[in-house]
Amino acid sequence: MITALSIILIVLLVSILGGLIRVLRGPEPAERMLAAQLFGTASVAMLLILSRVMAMPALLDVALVFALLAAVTLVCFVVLAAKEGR
Amino acid sequence: MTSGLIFGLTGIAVFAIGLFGALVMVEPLRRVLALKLCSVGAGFLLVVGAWREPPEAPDPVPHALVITGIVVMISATAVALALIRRLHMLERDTDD
Amino acid sequence: MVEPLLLFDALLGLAIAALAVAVLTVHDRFAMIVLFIVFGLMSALAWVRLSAPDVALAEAAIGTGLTGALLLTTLHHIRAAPAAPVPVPGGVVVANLGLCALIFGGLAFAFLLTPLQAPGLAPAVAQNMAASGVGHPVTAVLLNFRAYDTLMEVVVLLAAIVAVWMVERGTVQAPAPVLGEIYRGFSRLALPAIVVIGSYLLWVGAQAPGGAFQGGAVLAAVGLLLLLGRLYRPQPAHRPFARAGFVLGTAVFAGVALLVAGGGRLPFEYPAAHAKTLILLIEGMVTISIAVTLAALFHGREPEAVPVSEKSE
Amino acid sequence: MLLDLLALALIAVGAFFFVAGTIGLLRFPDTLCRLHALTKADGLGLGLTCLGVALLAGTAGEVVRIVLIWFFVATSSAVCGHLIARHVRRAANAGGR
Repeated sequence: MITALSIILIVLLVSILGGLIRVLRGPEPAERMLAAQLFGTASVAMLLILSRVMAMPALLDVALVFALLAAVTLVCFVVLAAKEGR
Repeated sequence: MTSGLIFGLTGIAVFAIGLFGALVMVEPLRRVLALKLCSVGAGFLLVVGAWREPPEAPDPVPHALVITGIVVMISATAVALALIRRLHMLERDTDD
Repeated sequence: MVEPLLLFDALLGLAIAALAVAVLTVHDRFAMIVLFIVFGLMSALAWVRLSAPDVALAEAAIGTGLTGALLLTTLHHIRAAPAAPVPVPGGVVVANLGLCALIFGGLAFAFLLTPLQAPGLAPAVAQNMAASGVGHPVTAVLLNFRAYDTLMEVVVLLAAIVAVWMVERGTVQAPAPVLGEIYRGFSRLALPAIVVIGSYLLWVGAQAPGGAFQGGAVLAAVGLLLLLGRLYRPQPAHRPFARAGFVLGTAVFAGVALLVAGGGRLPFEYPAAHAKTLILLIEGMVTISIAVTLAALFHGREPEAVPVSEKSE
Repeated sequence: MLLDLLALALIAVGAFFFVAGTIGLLRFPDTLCRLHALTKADGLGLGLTCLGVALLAGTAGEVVRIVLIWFFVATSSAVCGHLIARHVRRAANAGGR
């Protein structure tokens, strides 16, 4: 069980690293931010799985904070991008 | 090989990369980020120092120190960024 | 057969180092900030793997989330500046590279020689946990055993907001755009939820990972969302309240220390019967202070009497 | 045992959706397509992962927190997707004029 979950963790991590190419390449800031949102959600998924693998329920709180702050950063980006557009 | 060893070396690498950036980069914003990399690298070393092979509980004192460090770092970053904004404004005004 | 979790750690470590390089080398400044945010997320994951969930919480909330928002606003302010490419002489780069490689080698050598898993201060903390008034070791260290550190940290935050208000005096900021109905609906739903989560983190800190700093940072996120959506606009008349918020944590913290010292004890030697109450009181007030200060740091400029910003509407 | 296998399968399918989202992000031609790939993928991927982990959870408190995480990510990613799409459309309109 633990081994299988660890392999899924590795798959998720590799998928995040693949998405980094989009951040590096762009070209739109919106796409870079989108990629960051995907990382945020994938990290939440990784934390959920880690909470089982490491048997630490406290990681669920960490996941909650991850989800929350990812949303705040995104709203911040949209507001500033909209300001710039005017 | 243990997690502690891996992340300890990662922390040292991040610290060295950040230091290099802080020494060489010209752009103020990038320099601030480089210094932040340094602080995260140092945090890594402290957390690794606290680490014990599970199921043993880690040492809480370095953890508390790193949390303090993170809060101090955001204070320093906020001041540095305010200075950057002000500096930029002054440069723009002298250009006009 | 390599253990998969160890492989995960190794990949994560490599990714973190690669991200650090990418942050410094990527050309686009916006990409640089996004990469830095991702770097913070990955470091928080690494700290989770090192069984330090408190630190991961603080890093995710303060070191990555709020810092990311701060960096984005700053970039927005200075975007007009074409990054003036002043080339650094190649010799300087090579010399510094050599220096940093030397430092890396030295540190790595020292690190490899240091025995990991030394006993450290963990036994001392475990021995005194019963007298600390809380059940979570990190909270006990922060608010009881090493309370001076934490007091100074709150003072540093106070100093930072004073400095930012001084530096930004008299500057102009363009007003934020209106985000529309859906965002309003979202904030009506999300803001109370975030307030509950922040308070939960503060409350759970006595027994499990969490506490004043993490709770305060989450509550500061509420402030950010309010400011960004223009649901709250700072007014000059609100300055006394803001100032009271900034000082509250430091004042209560120092006040408790003085009171305890007045009773013939050392400043942070809480009487055992009241330790839990005093720690909760300090934590609650410090949380409010941290939330207000962090939100104000994000907003930057002090709300001033003459609104010059209206002309750009 | 059966429950464990079911949970594992759910988590694995969730991870598959994340990988699909990343591929969409890399391969689709423009911002709106990428947005579409991403919002579907992370919504489904995280939903399935949450379900799987909730099946493995020990206590009711953990399940509540997992549901809360899922709910928060679902709403915030929907709203952020909307905001980004709006921004992209406005930017395109401004460019076309």
